[in-house]
Amino acid sequence: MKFAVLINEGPYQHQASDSAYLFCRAAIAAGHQVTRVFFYHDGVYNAIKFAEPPQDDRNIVKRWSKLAEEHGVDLVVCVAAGLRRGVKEEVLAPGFRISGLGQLIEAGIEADRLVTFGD
Amino acid sequence: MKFAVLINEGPYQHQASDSAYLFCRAAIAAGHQVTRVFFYHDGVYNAIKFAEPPQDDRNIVKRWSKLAEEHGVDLVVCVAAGLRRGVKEEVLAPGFRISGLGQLIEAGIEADRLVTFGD
Amino acid sequence: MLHIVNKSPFDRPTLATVARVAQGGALLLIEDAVVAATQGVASPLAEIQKKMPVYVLGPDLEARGLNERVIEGVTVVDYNGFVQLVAEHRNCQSWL
Amino acid sequence: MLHIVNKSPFDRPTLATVARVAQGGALLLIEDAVVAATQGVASPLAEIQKKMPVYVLGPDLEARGLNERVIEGVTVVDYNGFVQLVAEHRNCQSWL
Amino acid sequence: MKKFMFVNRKAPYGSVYALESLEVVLITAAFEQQVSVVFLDDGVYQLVKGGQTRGIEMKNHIPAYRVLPDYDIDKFYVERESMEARGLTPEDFVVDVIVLSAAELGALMEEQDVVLSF
Amino acid sequence: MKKFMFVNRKAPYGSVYALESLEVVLITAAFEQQVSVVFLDDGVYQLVKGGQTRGIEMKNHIPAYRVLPDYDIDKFYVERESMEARGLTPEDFVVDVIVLSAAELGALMEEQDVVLSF
Repeated sequence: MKFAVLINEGPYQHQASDSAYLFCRAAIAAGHQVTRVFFYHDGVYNAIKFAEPPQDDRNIVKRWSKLAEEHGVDLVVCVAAGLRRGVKEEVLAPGFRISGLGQLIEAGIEADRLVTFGD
Repeated sequence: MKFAVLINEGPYQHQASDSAYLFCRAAIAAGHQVTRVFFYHDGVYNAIKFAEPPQDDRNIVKRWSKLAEEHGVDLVVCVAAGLRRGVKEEVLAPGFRISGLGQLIEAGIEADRLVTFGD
Repeated sequence: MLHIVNKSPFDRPTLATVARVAQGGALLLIEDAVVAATQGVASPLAEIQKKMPVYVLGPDLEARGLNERVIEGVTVVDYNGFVQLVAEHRNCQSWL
Repeated sequence: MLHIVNKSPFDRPTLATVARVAQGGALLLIEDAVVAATQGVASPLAEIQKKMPVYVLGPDLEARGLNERVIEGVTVVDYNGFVQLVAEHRNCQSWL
Repeated sequence: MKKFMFVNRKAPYGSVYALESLEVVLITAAFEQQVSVVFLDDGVYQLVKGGQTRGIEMKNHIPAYRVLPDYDIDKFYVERESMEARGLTPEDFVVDVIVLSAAELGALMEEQDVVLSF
Repeated sequence: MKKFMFVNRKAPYGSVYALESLEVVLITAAFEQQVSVVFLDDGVYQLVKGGQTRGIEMKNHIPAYRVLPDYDIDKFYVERESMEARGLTPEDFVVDVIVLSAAELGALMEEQDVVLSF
């Protein structure tokens, strides 16, 4: 089955990005496909490459980059939400790309299920 | 009177930074001093220089920079919260500086009032 | 003590907590909390009004189109009034 | 429809809204919402259980030290079970 | 064609969800899907007319709902209980709304393919 | 010396406030102020012992409360009503707490110089 995911909150402040990541990993392990993760609202902050959490904590940004690299998940940062908040090409971690809200609607049309994670 | 302010949320997602800014401006206009604004939790995102909101919207980051420039308000971004979220020197807008949580406690000790804005 | 609340009583238990805990001083409603001071809304505000004066931030009421619905006994202030309330009280607590 | 709730019933009205609106399917409690499925907590969950099966995410219960307090009639699932629930239902709604 | 539903449960201005939800709905217009927009809980405050945002220095985005019918997005649903608990009536809103009971809204939600919640 | 009070009203892990509040309290220890830490509403869940965070891949920060008394931070207050509504007792917590009524907590709050809420 094809899953798409929407993330509405940044890393750490809320559990949304953690829950979404663990959901995606479990979906892939179960043989499903995660076609796209769309980052909206504060979710765009998940893409900031400068993040450097304490050694004994999870690195949320790197985890997403790795998922993109290993499983071809398309990580899309909303351009409008990103501009408003200063998340642009200059700060983007590997595996993320910036595009329009249309990519969210397209994901909703093409995937079998769209699951939202937020506050 | 000396005011210090704590901001716990990023720009746009929550009204916290807006309310805090309008409070600071009113305090300064009334002849008070705003000694320090401390940015904690997602509040650290208020310091990202790349922010580019739509032309017809307020520019929250620039507003803070201007307040620092014109009224000597000390804008302090928490180093630990910033590292976790990727808000480091590389992305810092003018007028902001990065320092430790001790600056928050110090502000609480030295100011007559500490007012918190958050979610 | 100045108690500052920024959340709608429909969305968070904050105002109910203030009604239970706060012993005196004053209450200021800002941001989404301003809806608590409007007509036809049942909230713990009436209970709080027995203990302390209640203020509401005008600019937040106006933004939400609710400025003509303010209930009796609540004083509308602007940001200048907000600053004055903080200065007048020995301490303050933002109920996040 | 799979209804997904992530907020504590003490902190948000979400679960009460689901009890009012949701007509069937299933409910999954994740993140802070897991507290609704623990003993001694009064919440709209009992009402929802009359309409649909209720699941709770085990890893979130364990993180909060609440896994031994789950009330009867609620099924604990892991992330794999979360994925299965989404796949089994024709559509889903995260009640943010 | 899929059925998209947008669910708004948060008050405007206190957070950005109301504004950024509207931006998604506007984009959806271009995809020619079946769209419905729902307001319940504090989301009903998103439709209240007469707001003046000058004092908080934000943009007033609520009148933008009025342009949506030009793009064939005209199904605005408001849950009755949420509206009444806030002392509001359909006359208070910037657009024409369809008032539904909680059960009717729940049934409508079941029919959707994609439900997005902000 | 000033009286600092930290007020915790949110559950742990669902958001970062519990962890980052603890980090502030730890720093405050170095400033030799009078510190009290309060838990009410869902904040009381921050003290529940026995949590295992491996399944959500986060760090379990709750045991760190146990080190605070070594830095003379040992006033942990829990509001009775919040605790009881959640089916919890003082035996469920990682540290020794002082249980207060809402009125007692309100009176204690009035005495403070700085109240920080997370």
